[in-house]
This record gives sequence, structure tokens and C-alpha cells, in this order.
Amino acid sequence: MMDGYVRGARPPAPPPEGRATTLMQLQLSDEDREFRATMREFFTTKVPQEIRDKVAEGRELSKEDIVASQKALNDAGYAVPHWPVQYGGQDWTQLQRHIWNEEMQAASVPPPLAFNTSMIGPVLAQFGSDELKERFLAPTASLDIWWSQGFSEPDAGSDLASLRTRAVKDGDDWVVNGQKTWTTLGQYGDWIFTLVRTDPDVKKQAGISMLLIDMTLPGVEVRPIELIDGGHEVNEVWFTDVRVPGDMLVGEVNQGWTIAKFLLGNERVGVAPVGSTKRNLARAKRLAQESGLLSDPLYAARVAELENELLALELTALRVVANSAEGAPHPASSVLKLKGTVLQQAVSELLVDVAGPQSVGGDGWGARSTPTYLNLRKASIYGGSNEVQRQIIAKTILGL
Amino acid sequence: MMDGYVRGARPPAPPPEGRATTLMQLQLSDEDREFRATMREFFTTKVPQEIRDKVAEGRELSKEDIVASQKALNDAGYAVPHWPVQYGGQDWTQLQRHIWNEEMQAASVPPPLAFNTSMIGPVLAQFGSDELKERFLAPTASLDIWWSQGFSEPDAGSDLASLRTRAVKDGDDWVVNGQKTWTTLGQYGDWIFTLVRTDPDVKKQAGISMLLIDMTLPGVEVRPIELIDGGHEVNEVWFTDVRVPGDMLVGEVNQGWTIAKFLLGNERVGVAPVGSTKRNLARAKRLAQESGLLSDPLYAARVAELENELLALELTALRVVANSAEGAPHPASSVLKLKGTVLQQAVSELLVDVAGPQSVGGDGWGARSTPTYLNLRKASIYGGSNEVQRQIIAKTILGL
Amino acid sequence: MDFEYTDDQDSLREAARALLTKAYGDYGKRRAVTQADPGYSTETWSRLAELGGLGLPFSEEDGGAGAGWIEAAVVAQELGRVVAPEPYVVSVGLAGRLVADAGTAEQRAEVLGAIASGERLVAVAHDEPGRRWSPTAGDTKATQDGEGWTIEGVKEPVVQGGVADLFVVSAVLPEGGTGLFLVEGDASGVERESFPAADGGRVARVTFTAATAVPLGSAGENRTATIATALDTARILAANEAVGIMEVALRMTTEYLKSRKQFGVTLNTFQALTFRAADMYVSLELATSITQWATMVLEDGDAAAISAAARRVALQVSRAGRHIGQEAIQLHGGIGMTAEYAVGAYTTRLTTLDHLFGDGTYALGALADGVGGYDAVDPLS
Amino acid sequence: MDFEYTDDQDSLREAARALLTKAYGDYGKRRAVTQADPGYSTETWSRLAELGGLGLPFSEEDGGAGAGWIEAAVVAQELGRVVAPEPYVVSVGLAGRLVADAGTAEQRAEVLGAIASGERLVAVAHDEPGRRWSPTAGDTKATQDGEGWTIEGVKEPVVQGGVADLFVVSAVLPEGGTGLFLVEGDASGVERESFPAADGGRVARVTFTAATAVPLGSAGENRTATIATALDTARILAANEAVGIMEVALRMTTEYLKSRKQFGVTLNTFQALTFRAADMYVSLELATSITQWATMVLEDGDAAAISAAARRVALQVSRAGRHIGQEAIQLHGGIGMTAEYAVGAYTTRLTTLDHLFGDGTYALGALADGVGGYDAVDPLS
Repeated sequence: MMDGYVRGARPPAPPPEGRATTLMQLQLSDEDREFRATMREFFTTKVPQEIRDKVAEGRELSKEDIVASQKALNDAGYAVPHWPVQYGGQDWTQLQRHIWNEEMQAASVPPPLAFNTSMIGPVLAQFGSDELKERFLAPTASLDIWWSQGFSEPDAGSDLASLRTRAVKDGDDWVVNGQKTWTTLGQYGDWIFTLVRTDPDVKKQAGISMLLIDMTLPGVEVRPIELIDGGHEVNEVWFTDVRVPGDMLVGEVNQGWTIAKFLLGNERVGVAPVGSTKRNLARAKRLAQESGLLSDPLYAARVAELENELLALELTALRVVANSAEGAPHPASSVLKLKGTVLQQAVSELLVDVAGPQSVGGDGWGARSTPTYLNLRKASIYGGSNEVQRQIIAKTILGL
Repeated sequence: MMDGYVRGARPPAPPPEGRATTLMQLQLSDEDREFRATMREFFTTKVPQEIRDKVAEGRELSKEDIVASQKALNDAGYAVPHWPVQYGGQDWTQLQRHIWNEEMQAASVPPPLAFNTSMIGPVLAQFGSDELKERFLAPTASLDIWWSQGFSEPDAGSDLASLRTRAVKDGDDWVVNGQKTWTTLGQYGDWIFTLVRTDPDVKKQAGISMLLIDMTLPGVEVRPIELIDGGHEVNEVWFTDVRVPGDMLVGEVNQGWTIAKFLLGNERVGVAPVGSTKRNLARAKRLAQESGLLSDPLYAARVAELENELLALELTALRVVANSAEGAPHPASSVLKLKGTVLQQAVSELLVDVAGPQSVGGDGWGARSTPTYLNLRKASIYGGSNEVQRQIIAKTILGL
Repeated sequence: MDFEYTDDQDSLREAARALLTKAYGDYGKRRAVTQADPGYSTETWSRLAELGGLGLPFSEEDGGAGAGWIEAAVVAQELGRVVAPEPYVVSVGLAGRLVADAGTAEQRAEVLGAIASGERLVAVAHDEPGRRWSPTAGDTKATQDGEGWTIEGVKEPVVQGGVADLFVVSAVLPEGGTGLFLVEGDASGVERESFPAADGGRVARVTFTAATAVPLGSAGENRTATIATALDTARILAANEAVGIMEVALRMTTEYLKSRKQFGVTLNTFQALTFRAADMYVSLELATSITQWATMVLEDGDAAAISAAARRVALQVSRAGRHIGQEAIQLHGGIGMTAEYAVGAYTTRLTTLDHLFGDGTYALGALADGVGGYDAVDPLS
Repeated sequence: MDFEYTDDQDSLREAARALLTKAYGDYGKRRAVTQADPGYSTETWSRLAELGGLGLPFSEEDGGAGAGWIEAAVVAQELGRVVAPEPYVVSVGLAGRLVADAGTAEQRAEVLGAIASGERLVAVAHDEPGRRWSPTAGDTKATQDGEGWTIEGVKEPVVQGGVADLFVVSAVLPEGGTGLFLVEGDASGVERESFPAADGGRVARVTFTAATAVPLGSAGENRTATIATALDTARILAANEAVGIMEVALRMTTEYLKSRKQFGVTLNTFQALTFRAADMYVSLELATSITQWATMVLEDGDAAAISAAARRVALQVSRAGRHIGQEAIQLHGGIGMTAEYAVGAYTTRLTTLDHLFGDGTYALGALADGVGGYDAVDPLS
């Protein structure tokens, strides 16, 4: 794979934007260069500037911002490139997907809503009935339906298989009772894909199914959870005798664990937030330079060390891309999440230090740096904590 | 406790040697100041300079050096201050013991052989018969008998209770068979104190006794183990049908585990090598200054950070001293070993970096820095590994 | 003290702990207080005053308790233990120290007395946009206008500047150097905009437009050294508050590990987690030792000694605070991210304290600059 | 390559691995070789030559294999995997590059041919006491003496300088600047004292006293830039050797954790240990990626690009090497400290490689100096 690259002896051209690095760059093929130019052009001109500015400055996005951005992507066919082509995907190489992702992040474009495009979309394409595909896939790609995730429960964090929300068949319907938590942006959700216990009598993993639930149904209640940064991005979702039509089951009854594993293992390209972390590091550096702080060798060294680790991470992502053509994820994938979140957090910590006393509070970028730093503590907890990642590496890769 | 201190508003006097620090110092009482002056005077004038130079430069000491140094200490009554007074100890305060230890390390005096003064000596004073005390304590203090330690076995590292060397009663004698390992400086040993299994039929810890064995007895064989630094400081000791007189048992039969716990828990003062690490850090700094390297802010920052951590460690040692008057070790004791070895290793690593290309090999100080660094990897393994220390902190202090 | 507290200090600690446990022992109460303006409890503040806690380091003739900085540090530790939102370090440590060191006898009696009695909240308007922990003023200017003085400039962040009764303001003097002034909170030309701070408190941007000011102490004097010592004092008090916070953050974490079940067993079954708690304990112990030492230096040392101690304690406590604060949340998992659960507030306050008076890298830079000037660091003499 | 090796490169790797496994797959053989002078196996060296492994980066007209640096890097990785004591990086990477870049056509054919065939061992006498990884000479001087040149000065450490047949020597030129010279090992005025190196090899102090020297390339030219690029080449090859070492050090560690029993169970039962192995894997993967990239740059880039890549790879691999080397011993416990067991040799060689051409802090300093000159680091163009 990775035949997109052509190494060349000629010195690299300066990058189109910004000052040139002192780094020799791996040369893309003409085709991929053109692809990159197209992406860059699109992301920097077709996604509204005010939305991208918010992302660049770490300000909060409204629901409308996120929808508008994804619609812009979807209209051009760039919202769900990794979906099967018949459902709106693109026949891109792994490298092109990587370029798409990196350029999107570099341009401060909000990525397509993961619940829609990375989670339920591919699940429906793989396991859904024709009716479900027909009904849901297009509005899922366009964000006309906003999906929420209903997996975690208060007493089953990393131990997902212990979940207790139960669905009992009553006629054609499922009657759902229970509570989900950590539902990110659930306040905007139209539908929620849930894991529910449909057979309490078998081994934990065996009795679980996946059910799609309309959040406007009677008995569904969303309660916000305030986080330590003062934001309300996560929620509890309560189900009290919610009657869900039987055809909203994905796949077979009690197939939920298989589907969940497919869903969780499905993020391969772009699992490490390299592009956005690079952008944030460049921003912290620029701010440090403006304030004169970058002339302090200790801060300069922190920047240089973070840049180097990010480079190594990005190169690892490219290596993973180059070596997972056959569909089987390269074992180093787990490294991307673990190290990616560590660096994401370290860059947010650097920004607080650059802000110095202004990080304590106020209305400027400095004051926003502390909530962002605090919010990003979640990065190593949610979506498979770093302890889970270490466990995967130890068991799966090292055989320990 | 800690009544030795008198805080005073007057500025501190410059230290007798070296340049003054910019630090305010905790003022000792006049009595303790005098005590310190006495110690400093003694260590820097009564212990041969050539021995202290070897220590300062990280060169290897001969057996004769170690014996000569300890004899000098013992002649003045400074070899075993923590022993009971009737066996040669000193009626010093905890703070004075701390000062004794720090001044000794600062003056590059080889500390008294731990196997004699910290291990078997206190054990004999506590558990030994009058005959054993009479026979062994004086030559143990003077190093006329060189003791070795026979605890670890090849298949029982941290898991001491699994030891397999067995002693079987035959008439009045014990007949010993088995193998010990990691016996430091065993090549110089006259006698070895061993843990042996005297009852194979009871629970692991219950069937163990402590036996003193003359290393000149037939059937005792010492085989050197080469370490990764090229040195031969540790050994295997093999016992083949060694006949040990019955009165060489310490305490009661099968009391060995109790005695071993006493021995291992007995190092309270001076458990962290603060003084020698400070000396080595000052040396690394001086060498970096001579070569101009200290003007590089990144190396200067490494020195400053290590100095600060060492200061915090030394202050923690003083806090432990201040709070363990009643004989019960302060819980922070375990911190001293853990952090003390980490800093000891970090300073040795710094010295390799200061040596730069000269660390690769040759006959200068730079070439010695690499073997020293490698040798000190043992510091976090031997004598209760840092994993064991974390386990103690987690279980004993944090109740986890 | 000498690593052991006196009986009087122990009594003070007990009294402060009782008061603060009543106020904030239930974390919900702390949350309710920070959700409403002014972000702290004036009632708790008054109780602290009644206890004598707000005047500890000031002399009795100035209206203080005539105790010392070690006693103030004890109170700071206790405030940290419940992550109390009261502006103790800036009011007592920073404002109080400035007035005590620079004020006339009359000013000391009036202002320190008002601080000690809890009658007036005194804020320090010193930080300015784009400046980092400098002991000098930047763009804020003082102008002499006949007999009086006026101040012109923008100060932020000013902790509790929105409700302060009185400001101690730093400003560039006409002849150069940085002077100190008192400006009444309700003086004309004082405009303040208050913002919620990350740690639950409030900070303000205070704009002075030809605001009437009274020189602190004799007029026109360069007070850079006074400000530097006051910042060092605040750093050392903040370290004490941080020690209290870290102690409880670690305890909350170990309690959680013991009680929370996952995969059918409590979390303390997982050695990787308990070892990390052990490492947190190591950080805490080292930070505690150096903080106790720095506090002794604050009590007895001269300005140079206090400065050195402040750098050293700031570095060690900054490192420890990040380590313990980050790990406390991580070991709690998702629950640690929620505002309803206390541990996040502990981490947040550690972050804020670290940046109010100079973080670890800032301190390290200063220490590194001087590292060639001596052989070794020796705390005993 | 492009993160995947070609079939030819894979074949080369297999052949090298077969050869080296035979030589050193049993660690006892490696130990026996390093215990006797000259600290490496001339037989293995010859076999490597027969394989074509010593001439890979040199052109065919110079007597090389006309392959490239990526191929040389493959061999370096394989040498690392068995921690082979052969002086590959310094002979092929450093000496070879100097001759290839600076030598006349005749010199290239003669010296590179002799390196490639294994006929002559060529050492580089460049380091001097008190100098740190500089591309210039210090106190060693070159003097023109009629038609010829002589060298005066002390060089150390010179890897395998005790047995080298030929030296490439750097020396200050009469007009300033650093020149490069060839000096025969048996020339008069060449005195060498050999010492065992920490990593099992040998290094020498080589004293040149009016030693007859031949300029490498045209006489009197300042070769500082050539030396800098050769050092960068050696750094990148050394990183490849380190990657091979780290890979096996981690594998040895995981094997040990799986087989060693303590307290009645195998060590991999202890989560605190397996998580640390996972962290080692993270370090290894990142180091591998940046090393592969730097090797591509070495193959195709200009001197400035190679310099930047060398710094970046040196920093990352230095950090990874210390992390993995230290943890490999710690997780082995006592057995890891013994010379009889292999893992210590792996850690030792990582330490030596880190210091031969410039360690992580050295590289970081250079990177930090330039960090203000660009926005972000982008490896794709």
C-alpha cells in the first residue's frame, strides 16, 4: 500500500500556507497532491469562516454550527467518505482518508458528528435491515437526524457488559426501562442508539441487543450533567416504560454485543486527534511568541518536544494507514488513542501555562484555556480509557 | 521532637565549605552545630583522603579501603551509633544520627558495611544469645569479621518466603544444602548470616530459621556473578553438606521470619542516600560548569529540578526523623527508599550526559560514568524493589 | 513548628477545621456558594474573622492577632481541604502583606484592622493583560495631581475585584518604578466587570480612569521589592492551600478505589491503579515537606531567603499539583469529570493556584538561572 | 520503502538475520566475542562483507553495492536485534560517508572498496577530550610540510581505534576550518591505547605525533559541513540499530513476564507490570515510525533536511531508549543486572549509542532554538 507516495530527491516545495518547516517532507503523488489541494480549498472556503474561527479559538459550537458544517460537507460528499459507496461513501485510499481528516482538522472544520458517521451509520450499513438503511442512512449522513449514544450506565463504565437497562417484549413492541449516562450532546439528540438487556438469564454479554429509540417518545427524559469545566455536554438519559416499535431492533435479538464490538472497533483512520492537536500547538506557540514567552528556552523546549512527539505520532498514523490496507487494523492503532490523548492534554496544559495569570478567569482566550484543559481530562477516560488501551496493548499485542 | 532546632531571625552563616547557597537554612541548636562540626572535622581529617577521593570520583574500593575506613570510624565510636550503648552505640538523638549520616556521605566516607552494622549487628543485639553477642558484636563493629547476607535465592527474589535452602539437624549440628544468590561482596565474606528452611512441613514463613555460617567451612563455595557494568560485586553462595554447629542458630528454631522482618524493617535513618546523591549532583554540576555545559539552559534546568527534588527528599527525611521519636517509623519512610533511588539513578544518568561522548569508554571519569549508571539500576531492585515499596505504600499507608 | 506544630497551632487547626467542615464538609454547599455571586460565603468569611483567622500574621497594634505566617498557613491548608472559595490567600497573604510592609502606621491600623475583622474585603489590582507574575506594573500609570494622585489603567484578573471594598493598586510612578496605592471600591473612575473564574470564584477586570488614589506609605516610593515579597508570601500560602487540597484529593481517590466496583471487584484489586495512588502519595509527601520548610522561612527569613523558598516550593508544588490533580480525575474515571462530584473542583483549584502567582516552569527558569552560583542545596545550618 | 520495505529489502533483512542469528542468536557467543580482543568478530565482519552488507550505500563504481541508506539501515536494525558488537555504524555510516562525500575518485574506490570487502577496518578519529558532538576539530592540528601533511593531537574515544587499519582524522587547518585526512594505522607517530568500552566493544585514545597524513579530497578544504552530514548519517543509522535493540529488549521483557513466577503466579498477573510493558510498546512504536521516516530523508534529502531529521530522530530515540532500556532491566529484576543474561547488554548498547553522536537533550536544544521559525511540523508535502 501507500503507493500514493513518490519519494523524490528534489527539495520539497514550501507549504501553501504558513511559514515553511525545516523538515523534509514525504512527497505525495501528483494525484494525492491534487486531492489535498481540493480538500484544502473546500474546507477553507466552503465551511463558514465564523464556525471555523470558533473551533480555532476553542469557543463552544452551537447545534446549528455543527449541523451547518456537516451539511456543507455532506453536500460535497465529504461527510461520510468511509461509508460504503452505495450509501454515500467515497472510493478513497486509506491515505486519502487520512489527508481528508488532517486537512479538515487543520482548517478548524468541526468533524462530522461521530455518533452519526463513525458509529451508527456503519452499523446500520452492516447490520441494519433494508428498511432501516432506507429510512436512516441519508438523514444520518446529512445530520437531519442527530444521533445520541446510549451505551454507558452509572454502574457499568468500562465494564459495558454489566449494563442493566432492560427491554421486554410486549406484543410487537419493546418496553424499555433504565438509565444511560455520559450521553454526549444528548440534549440535541433526535434518536438514540442503545444497548439494552433483552435476556437477563444468560451470560452477561449474551443477552444484549441494540435498539434505536426516538427521543421524542413518552418516557424518555434527558437530564444534563454539569462537567468540571462548567459545560453541559453530557447527559443522563432515563427510560421509563418507553414503548419502542419492534422493527427498531438492529440485527438479531441478543446480537448487541457483536454489534457493539464492531462499532467500537470501527474507528481506525483518524483515531488520534493529530491534526487538531497540531493546530492547537501551533496556536499556543504563536501566542507564546507574541508574548515573548517563546524566547524562554524552557518553554521553547516544551514546544519542541511536543512537536516532536506529535510528529512521531503522525508518522505512526501514516504507518498504520500504510499497513492496514487489507482491512485488519494494524496493532499500533491502540497506540494512537493512548498517545493521541496524552498529547492533546499536554498541549491544552501548555496553553494554560502560556496564558499564565490570565488563565484564572475573564473573557479572553486565556480564561478559556483552563476550562478547555479541564474538559480534555475526559479524553483519556471516554471512548475506552487509557487504562483500557494499555490493557489491549498488553493482552492483544504483547500477549501478556 | 526535633528540639535540636532553634529557628532564628538572623541570617544563616555561610557554610564552612564551598560557596553559600541562596537558601535560608534551618538553624541547628548550638549543641547540634558543635556536633556537626565535630563530625565534619572527623570525617574530613581522620578517614584517609585517598579512600575518600576514590568514593568522590566513583572509583572502586578495595576490601582494605573499606576495612580501613570502618576501623577509623569504629576507633572513634562512630561506626555503630545506632546500636545499643552497651555494645558500642551512641546515645544520640535522631537528628544527630541524621547529621552523622549526611556529613559522612558529604565527606565521601564509605559508610560502615551495612551487613555488619545495619543488619546482623542489631539482630544479634536483639535476638542473639549472650555467647553470640560476646563472640561477634565487637568484631562486627570493627569489621574484623566481614559479614555476608544469605537471604535471596534464584527462585525467590522478592518472594523471600519461598526459599529452599534447607538445614537438617544431625546430632548437635545443622547440615545445610542449597544455594543463595545476590550476595553482595560475598567474595570478602568471613561469615554469612542465612535464612534456611528448618521445617519443610509447615506454612512457608513458619519453617524458616536464621543460621550463622563460617564461610571457611567445607562445602561453602562462593561463585562470582558478573554484573552488566563489568563488576563482580555480587555472588552465588553454594552450600553442600555444610556442617554448622548448633549454637550458630540465632534466636529460636523457626523464628527466622520474625528476625528477617526485624532486620529488613530496621533501616530507618539514612535509608535514602540523600547525602551521597547530593555530593554526586554537585560533582556533575561542577563538571558541567567546567565544560561550559551548565550555561545551556536545558542542562541547568535539569540540575535545578534535581536539586529541588533532592531538597524536598532531604526535608522529608528530616520530617521522618522529627516524627519517629517513639520508635515507630513515620509512614513516609517508604517514600525515602522509592524516591531516593529514583533520584540517585537520575543523577547518575545526568553524569553520563555531562560526559557526553567520553562516556562511551576510556580511562577518565567520563568513561566511569556509564558503568556507574548501569550499576545503579540495581538501586530500585535490591533491598525491596520500588514495586515492593509502592505495594507497601498502597497497602500499609493508603489501605488499598 | 520545625515539622511539628505547637499546641496552639493544633488548636487553631481544629477550630478552623470545625468551622470549615460545617460550611463545606458537604460538597453540595460549596457548589451552591460558588454558583451564586459573589462566589464565596460572606458568612463563612465573617466566621473566619471571628475565629481570628484573617488577622493572624498582623501585629496586634495593627489590629491583627499577632500570631504569624505559620498560623496563616494552617488556615490556608484547612481552606484547601474543603476547597473553600474564600479569597484568603489574596486578601490576607497578598493585600495584607502589601499593607503591612508598605503602609503607614495609620493605614496599617485601618486596613489591616478591617481585613482582620472581616469588615472590608481588600483586593489587589496588580496583574495586567500580557504580563506574567512580574513585581512591576506595566501600562497602569499614577499621576500626581496637586496634593492627590490618580490612577489610569486596566488591571486583570483581580480576584474578587467585583465586590472588593478597597483595592491595593500597583502603578508606574511619574519618575519610573512601581508605586502602591489605595483606591476605594466605590471611587469615581473605577469600573469593574466581574467574571466567573474557573475555580468557582470571581475575577474582575478593573478599569481605572483618573481614579482618586492614596499612596500606600510615603508617596512616590518604588515598591517593586515590597510587591515581590508579597507575591512570594502568596506563593507560599498558596502552596499550603495546595497541600490541603492534594491531601484530600488523594484520600478521595483511595476511598473511591476501595468502594467502586468494576468487573465484579473493587478497583483497588487493580495493581496498576494502586501503584499510581502510591506515586501520588510520594508527590504529596515531598510537596508537604518543602511547603512546611518554606513556611518556616516565610516566618523567619529575610526577603532573599523568602524569594528562594518561594521559587522552590512553587516548583515542587506545581509539579505535585498537576500530578495529583490529573491522576485524581483519571482514577475516578467519568464521575471525576462531573461538577456534582467534588474531585474536579480540587483539581481545578490546584490549576488556578498554580497560575495565580507563577507556575512550575516559571520557578524553574529562575532557579536554573542561578544554579551555577553554589555547590549544593543544604537546608541545615 | 515508504513505511513498507521492498522485496529486495526484505530479502536483505532475512539474509542478515540468518547470518547474525547464527553468530549471536545464542547470547553466550556474543559475550565470548566481547570478552576477547578486539571485542568483535572479524569472521562475522567478513560474512557481512560477503553478504554485501558493508558496501550498501556506496556506488558500484566505488566498490559498493549501489543500494542505499535504507538498506544499510536494515542491516543496522538486524545488528541491533542481536546487539552485535561489530562497528557497523561508525565504519559504514561515519567513515564511509566521510570518504564518499569528501574523497577523490581514487580514494573512494580504494577506501570504500576496502570497507565494502571487509578488507580494511576504517575508524574515525574525530572526538576529542572535552568536546561534545561538534562537527569541528578542537586541538588537533594539521600542518603542511612541503608536499605532505602531518597531524598533531589526541583523539578519543575512537571506536575500534586500537585495531583500525586506517583512520579518517579531523584536524584544524593552518588557515582555520576543519580538514579531513587519511592516516594509516601503522604510520609512524600514531600511538594508540585501547580500552574496553561499556558496551563490550573497544575504544582507543589515539595520539598523533607528526603523523603522516593524506588529505581526503582536495587539500586544505574546510570539511565542517561534510562532517556534520556524516554525523547526522551516523545518528540516523544508530537510531535504526536502537530500534532493533528496543524491539528485542521489549520482547525479552514480555517473555520474562510470561514465564517468571513469583508468589506462585507468573509476573504477567501483575497489572502494574503489564501496563508498563504497554507503555514501552508505545515508546517503541513512535520511535520506529520516526526512525523509518528519518531513514527515508537520509536516502533522499539534502543536507539541511538530513540535519533536521537527525535531530528529531535523535530526540525521540534517546527518550525511547532510556525508557525501554531502564524498564527492561527493572521488569526483569535482579536477573536483568547480570552480565550472563542478555537484557543488560541491550540497555548498555542503547546508552552508548545515545552518547556516541549526541543525546536527546542535545538534540532538543537545537530544535528549541529553531522552534520560532515555523508554524507546525508537517511530514507530508
